[in-house]
Amino acid sequence: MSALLQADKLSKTFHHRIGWWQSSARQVLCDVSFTLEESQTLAIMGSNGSGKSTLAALIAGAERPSSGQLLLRGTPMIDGDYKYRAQHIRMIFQDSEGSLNPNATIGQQLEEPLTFNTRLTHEQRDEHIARTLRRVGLLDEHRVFYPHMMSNGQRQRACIARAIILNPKVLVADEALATLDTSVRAQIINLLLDLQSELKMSYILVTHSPEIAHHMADQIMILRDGKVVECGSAPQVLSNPTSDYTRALVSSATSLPVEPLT
Amino acid sequence: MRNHDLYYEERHPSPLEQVWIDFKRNPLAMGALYILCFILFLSILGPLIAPYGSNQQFADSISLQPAWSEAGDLRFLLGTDELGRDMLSRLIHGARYTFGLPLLVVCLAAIVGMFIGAAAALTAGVKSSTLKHLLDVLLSIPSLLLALVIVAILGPGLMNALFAIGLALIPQFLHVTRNAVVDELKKDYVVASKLNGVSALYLMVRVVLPNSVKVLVVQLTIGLSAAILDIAALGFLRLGAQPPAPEWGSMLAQSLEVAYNSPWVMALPGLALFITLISVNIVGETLRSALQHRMGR
Amino acid sequence: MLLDIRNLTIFADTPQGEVRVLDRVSLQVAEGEIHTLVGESGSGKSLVARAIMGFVNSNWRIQADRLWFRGTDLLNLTAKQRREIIGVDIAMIFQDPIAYLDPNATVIEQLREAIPAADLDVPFFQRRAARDKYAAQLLVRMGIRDHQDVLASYPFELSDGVAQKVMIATALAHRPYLLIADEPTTTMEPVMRAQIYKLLAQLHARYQMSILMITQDLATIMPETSRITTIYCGQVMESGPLQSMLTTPQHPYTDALSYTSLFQSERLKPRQKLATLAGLEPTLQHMPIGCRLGPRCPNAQRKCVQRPELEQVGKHQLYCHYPISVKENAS
Amino acid sequence: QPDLPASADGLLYCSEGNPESFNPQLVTSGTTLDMTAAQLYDRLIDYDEDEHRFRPALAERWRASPDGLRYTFFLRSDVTFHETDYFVPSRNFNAQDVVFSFNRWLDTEHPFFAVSGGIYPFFSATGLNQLITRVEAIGPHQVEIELKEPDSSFLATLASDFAVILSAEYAQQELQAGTPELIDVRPIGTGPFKFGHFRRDVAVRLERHKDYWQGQAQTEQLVFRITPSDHKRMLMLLTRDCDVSPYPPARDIAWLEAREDITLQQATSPNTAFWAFNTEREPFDDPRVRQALAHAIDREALLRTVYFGHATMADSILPATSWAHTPMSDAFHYDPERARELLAEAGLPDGFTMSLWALPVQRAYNPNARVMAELMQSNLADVGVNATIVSYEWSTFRRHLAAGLHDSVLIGWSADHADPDNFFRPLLTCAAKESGSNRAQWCNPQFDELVQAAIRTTDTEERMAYYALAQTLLAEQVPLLPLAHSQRFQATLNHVQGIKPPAYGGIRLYPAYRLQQSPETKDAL
Amino acid sequence: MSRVILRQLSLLIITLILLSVLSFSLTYGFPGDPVTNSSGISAEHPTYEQVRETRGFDRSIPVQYVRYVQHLARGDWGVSLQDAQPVWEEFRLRFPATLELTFLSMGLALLLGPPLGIIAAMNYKRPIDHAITALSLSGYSIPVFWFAQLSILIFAVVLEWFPIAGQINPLLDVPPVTGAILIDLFYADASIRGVAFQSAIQHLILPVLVLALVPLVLLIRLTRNAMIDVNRKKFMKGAYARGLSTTEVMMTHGIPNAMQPVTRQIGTAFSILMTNTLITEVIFSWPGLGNWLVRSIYERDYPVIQGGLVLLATLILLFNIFISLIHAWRYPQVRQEIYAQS
Ligand SMILES: Nc1ncnc2c1ncn2[C@@H]1O[C@H](COP(=O)(O)OP(=O)(O)OP(=O)(O)O)[C@@H](O)[C@H]1O
Ligand SMILES: Nc1ncnc2c1ncn2[C@@H]1O[C@H](COP(=O)(O)OP(=O)(O)OP(=O)(O)O)[C@@H](O)[C@H]1O
Ligand SMILES: [Mg+2]
Ligand SMILES: [Mg+2]
Repeated sequence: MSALLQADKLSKTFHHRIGWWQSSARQVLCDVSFTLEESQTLAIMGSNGSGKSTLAALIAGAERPSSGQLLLRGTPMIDGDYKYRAQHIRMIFQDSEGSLNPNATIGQQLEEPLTFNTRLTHEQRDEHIARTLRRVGLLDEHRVFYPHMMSNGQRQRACIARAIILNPKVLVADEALATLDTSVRAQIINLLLDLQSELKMSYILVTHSPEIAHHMADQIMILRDGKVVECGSAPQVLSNPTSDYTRALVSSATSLPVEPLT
Repeated sequence: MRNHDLYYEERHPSPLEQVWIDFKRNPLAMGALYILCFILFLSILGPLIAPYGSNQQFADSISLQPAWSEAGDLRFLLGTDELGRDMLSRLIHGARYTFGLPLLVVCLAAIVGMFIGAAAALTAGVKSSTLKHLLDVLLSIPSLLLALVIVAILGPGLMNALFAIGLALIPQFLHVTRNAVVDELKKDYVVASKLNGVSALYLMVRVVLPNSVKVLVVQLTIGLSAAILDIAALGFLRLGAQPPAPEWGSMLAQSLEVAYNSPWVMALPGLALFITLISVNIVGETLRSALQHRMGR
Repeated sequence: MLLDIRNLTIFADTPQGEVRVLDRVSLQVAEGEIHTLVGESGSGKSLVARAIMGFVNSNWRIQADRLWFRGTDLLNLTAKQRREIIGVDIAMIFQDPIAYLDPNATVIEQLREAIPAADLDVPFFQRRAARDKYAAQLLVRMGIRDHQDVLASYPFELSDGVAQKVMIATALAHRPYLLIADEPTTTMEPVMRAQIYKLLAQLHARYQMSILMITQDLATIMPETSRITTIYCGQVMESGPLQSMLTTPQHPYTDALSYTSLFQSERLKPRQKLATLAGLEPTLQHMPIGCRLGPRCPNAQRKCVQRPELEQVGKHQLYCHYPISVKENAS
Repeated sequence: QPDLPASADGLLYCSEGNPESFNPQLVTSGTTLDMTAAQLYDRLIDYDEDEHRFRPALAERWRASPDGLRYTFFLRSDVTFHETDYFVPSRNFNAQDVVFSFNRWLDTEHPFFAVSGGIYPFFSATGLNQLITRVEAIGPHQVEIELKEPDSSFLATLASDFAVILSAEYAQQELQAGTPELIDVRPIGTGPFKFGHFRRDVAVRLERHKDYWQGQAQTEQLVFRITPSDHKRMLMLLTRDCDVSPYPPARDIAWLEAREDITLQQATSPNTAFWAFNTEREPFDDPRVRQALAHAIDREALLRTVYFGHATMADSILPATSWAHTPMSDAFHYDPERARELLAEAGLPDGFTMSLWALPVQRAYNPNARVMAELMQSNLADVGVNATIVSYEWSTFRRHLAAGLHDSVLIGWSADHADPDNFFRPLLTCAAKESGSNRAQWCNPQFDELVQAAIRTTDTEERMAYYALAQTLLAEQVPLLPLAHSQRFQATLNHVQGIKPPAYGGIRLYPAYRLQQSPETKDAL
Repeated sequence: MSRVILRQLSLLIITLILLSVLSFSLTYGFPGDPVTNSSGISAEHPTYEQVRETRGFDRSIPVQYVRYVQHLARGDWGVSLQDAQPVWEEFRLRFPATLELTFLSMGLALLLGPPLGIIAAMNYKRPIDHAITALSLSGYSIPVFWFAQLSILIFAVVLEWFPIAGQINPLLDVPPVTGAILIDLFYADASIRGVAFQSAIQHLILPVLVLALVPLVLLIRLTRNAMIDVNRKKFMKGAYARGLSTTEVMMTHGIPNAMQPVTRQIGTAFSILMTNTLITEVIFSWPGLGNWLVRSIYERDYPVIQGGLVLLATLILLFNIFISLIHAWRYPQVRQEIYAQS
């Protein structure tokens, strides 16, 4: 059986207008391929501007690849078919505040994917929303909240709720943990780990933090200027980086002189 | 459907409601809003409550001073003009011309402008950039000048003036809507909604529109203030409402001939205009800051 | 003591009434040491820095037993006197360096302003040239090689890292005794962060400059730090030397911080559940009375509704009724 | 305001509009006449209003042949033309100039005839261009004019403001320079003032003609400020931006009179305000409709509201001061009932829609046509007629009127000279229709005949009879509804003296002078 | 910067072309004969056929357009239907008069507006701020034609401080060389120059004050809001942290940055001012473009309207482009944005 998700030479070129007629092309992703199995986590790392977000957007369907394709269980995905993709691949954004509609309650925003992608009745939808909210550690009453009334951590949970409400196979998170406080981040990491073991989801995590990669990822892919520099199992990439670039990325910022625990 | 609100004592206002709550806290703005409501009421029902007809002439009471002065007459609270017409009645009738009709025109212009603007925002590329340049031309010409040209084509008259002002306002709404929608479409939550597989109509109406309300409302108040001023200015230049229509601007124009001897005939329509405009501007300003505060970014 | 803060309290006027955004914060920075203030977002770290710098809003009320800087009580100074001190002897750098630079002035223009005339031993007509030279030197010292380009640039043309270096350069122009660094590297990627830390460490070593470093995460602490203070919801929790704070924290909050942050991920198994504090931070308007960690603290008991007094446990100073070691002893 | 240096001394006369031309021969509007006729030019003879007789001007004396067909004028020899930076006269005024001035509008072959459009409304309306058969210089200072038939109004016509004398020499100069039209733009005359400068919508500046044959004028310069709004003119009088303001608003007359620093003068000027119907258009071609409209108007109210009592109700086109006046009040009285009946008779029981043109400027005969129009609008509405008020800038208004684009118009007529003929021929004859001054576009052979007959005889009794018949005809046909005969008012600051509001034609500012210290009446009180 | 200039120039050219197309289309937009509409020569006029030919009305529309633009460029703007005067000649005298009024008012507004706005912002939420804000809000709401009339009545008629019409006392013989009175003074006779200057200033005060009001209050509001915004900006804190005094921070960072949004809006203020000039000229009998244009609209004098539109719109465009160039030159960030857009 083929892999859950397979990227086949994904490339992305942005065209950029200068002046009235000319335009300049800029390739930000170049032939990126990887495979992802069920319940696995792939961490994507790279320096600023290396194309991580672009790749995440391509996978989630927010952007269309210039060439290459994405195969879900061996079948290519059609670009622009949001409905199909929404059933299988979902995305969590970095900025939880920005990715929630400030003018709709959490309940309305959770209902949105259900109305457009399922045939559930109203009651069933309600039920489903309540269940999902509880699963991400929110209360049923949060459905009447507007995003601005919630804390950062609660909002990120709501985003996760929106992402998992359709039971997708793959969850793409673009630096979803970067701006969170440590304790909240730990809570969200726990939540993601729980969900993964419960629902057998696969994760694609875009992150700067080698610690998170170490803790959560099975595979790590290192991007540099849109090209894959290294891709392999997490322990291998983290402990034996093959290039200076990777080494700089995966070494902790500060190697604190911590005495080993007894 | 479950009514979630029943379960919680606290009702959670949406950002838009919050804007309204903020607005209500400002007594000056509320005062201004009441004034506007009153003027709106006058422009709808004015003819029914005005003591006399707008053009009813009292040959025996020409240029009477307002009732509170010694030479005044209680029958004519705000005095009469040089043809013996009751100023109060004329002002009441005039609300329709100077406030009601511009309001209507602004709303129509807003709807048209928003439609084209939204359409323009969705069709990026060459078409849209041509449109942008055309808009730049139109927007650099002040709306009154544009209205003047249109009146020049159509000829003076109230309807033509209204039409001209509407036409001159459309580009502004178009521009604002287009920018707002383009900005909005870049936001993460719109992308998120798109990824939810929602329909284009839903995206526009339920996601983009409520979040563009801020700029649209602000533009609406700006447009209303401009429309009122323009219709009055056209009336004043005798290019808009024609006598004897009691449009405040044209009343002002007519009153100039008697301004020295019966200053109230000149002062009153101007004052009415001023109060209306300042109310619109206060409401607009307060709304703007409330929106900024609540829906900022 | 270079900086000695005792029981700093800030009351802020909010629509819901007056709230204590800082509650009796005490903090000491010794001459020549790097002191790190750790706490989660909204815990009031920046407020401490602002109180020192005197950037206070009009709707705040500040009380303190002491706010001493090199023996002068900053609270007793007029605004002008205070500015003379903070402009010369204290400097501050920020999380978002580009935003803290005037977007419409070049780097050289802003550096020039920061260089005190007294430092330049030249007649006034040569001052400009001397300033420019000095500015260039400063940038070289920050490890910026193409300093001429950087000097001529506008802030938005700089990368975060370079901008932060420029900020440090402006801060250093006066040779301050104390540098307050408010999360200077939070938005940077690890490589850049390491560079900035290295730079700060060098400056510290070379000029014996004290640094009050503010950070959110124990994972991002400078190795040269000598003391750590943790702060939660405007209250200081614990303060102690680096090593023992990391290895044998006494306060449950410090303990939780060290577990939840992944800085010692080596000691965790992959996908192991992280120990976290339960619940969420309270909002400003609903602060718990007494120890504000109370509702989330694993050790909390009824006594915690009273604010604990300062206690010295080993090398640590802490505010806790039930420190970890005590609990262990009890059990 | 700063004190002016002596060189800038002068008189500010606030005028109601731009001059159409600087040659009175070409115009009929009082505004233009005020600025030009008596200021820049002289005529052969003048009419003395006080003594009611003709007075020598450029002609020292004149002689008519017994059959009334030949007039000889003996000209002055000491008259000089203006010397300006565009023309330096080489000789004094002589018979050549008179011949040129007459032939310009008499002789269609004349090189200057077609310059500036070739339309001489006054002369064609009065038929003078048909009447004169020959103008000839019979000596350097003698001119003979031959008429086709005797005309009792001939001398009056010559004394009117339109019969000015231009400089033949200057015309020649401009013709040679290839710019003949300039003679009407940069005029040269013999009058007390010479042309200085004209800026459209701002002012016309005239300078003193130092060698004026009657002695130089007292004021250095004369400035006509162009100010269309009467109200503004009055305010400018108060702010001393004007010294003289003609036609002050009627409603302001009472309190202007009361002011110490302003002199208000009035003259009984023979004029008539009327409402003319375009008889060429439906439904105004039907006399019954015109009669109906005449009965629909409450002229009492008009007098009160528009004239504030400073006018008398018109019961004929001729003012009551004229010896030929025949009252016809029955024909025009206010009777809306009768109006509706007449309309029904004419097949218009439901009324109709018409345009009501209101003249945009204030004239002696009508100080505020717009207000009048508004009042009439509501009168008309009472009988089911829906009138829309139309107004244009004065010159456009006149052009459109001449082209007959109106349904009806509120306008009037001020007499140019003392003869009653002036109210008939220029206004209502077929010739007037041709020349564009017949506002009713009315051409009635019977009427023309009556008027013509009245002219041919010099016997006053006989003429009176003819005019009575003509007025009766007008009362039946109602090509126009006479509304009012108004006083002509003029407001002057006290420190300006010597000006009289004229009864006929344009104002004469030659005698004006400024008191040395302007009297500070207000301070004195 | 050169790229910015180039870009703005190309924008200007395109905009002007669009404008000329718009204006040309009025030839057909106006009722009546297109030949008359664009040339002012009516069908009865002897030269009508010739004009028709030279303006290409016997040819296709594009040819007509090209001829129209050629005529525009040559200054042959047709003749006025009202008085048969060449439109361009009339503009030549009237336009400077309008410009004089506009620029003086704009100058006054620029001189007073920003300082008042800054004072208000520095006293945020204190009585001075409230007073200035109230003043600016009412100033913004007052219809200029009413305000002009009131000030005439009060300051000129009752108090007798100022004259109410024209540019100068017409007894002073100042020949209209340029049309702008303060310039024309230099061409006048030396003996009257001093008095004429006094008189001209007196005539200018009232209209300039009336006109300056709207841009003034606009600038006050803009500056105030911008200043309050800037005061909240982090870089201001950064500047204080550098040890600068309040005055230094305000002068070197606060005010220059606050002026950025203000500068961008000066163009808007100018177009509002332009509109108001049209109306105010009518009220003060100012012999400018507005006075004439308004009357021409009333008289349906199409050649004049067409020309006036082109002239006013071009002026406003040029001014806007001038402002955006200054903006881009002074504020490098804007330049960056322009690059990014292009
Ligand atoms: N819509 C776009 N149009 C043009 N260029 C783009 C666009 N989006 C991204 N880019 C460019 O593509 C490159 C890769 O961007 P991307 O956001 O994927 O980087 P990243 O690895 O996510 O960086 P970061 O760590 O800063 O988030 C960048 O140089 C960016 O400038
Ligand atoms: N101007 C203010 N008025 C009222 N409350 C304020 C104000 N500024 C900050 N606060 C509150 O004070 C608390 C502490 O803020 P502070 O900025 O010091 O947090 P911080 O620890 O620096 O957080 P971060 O890591 O996000 O910078 C926050 O809860 C904040 O809501
Ligand atoms: Mg990214
Ligand atoms: Mg902070």
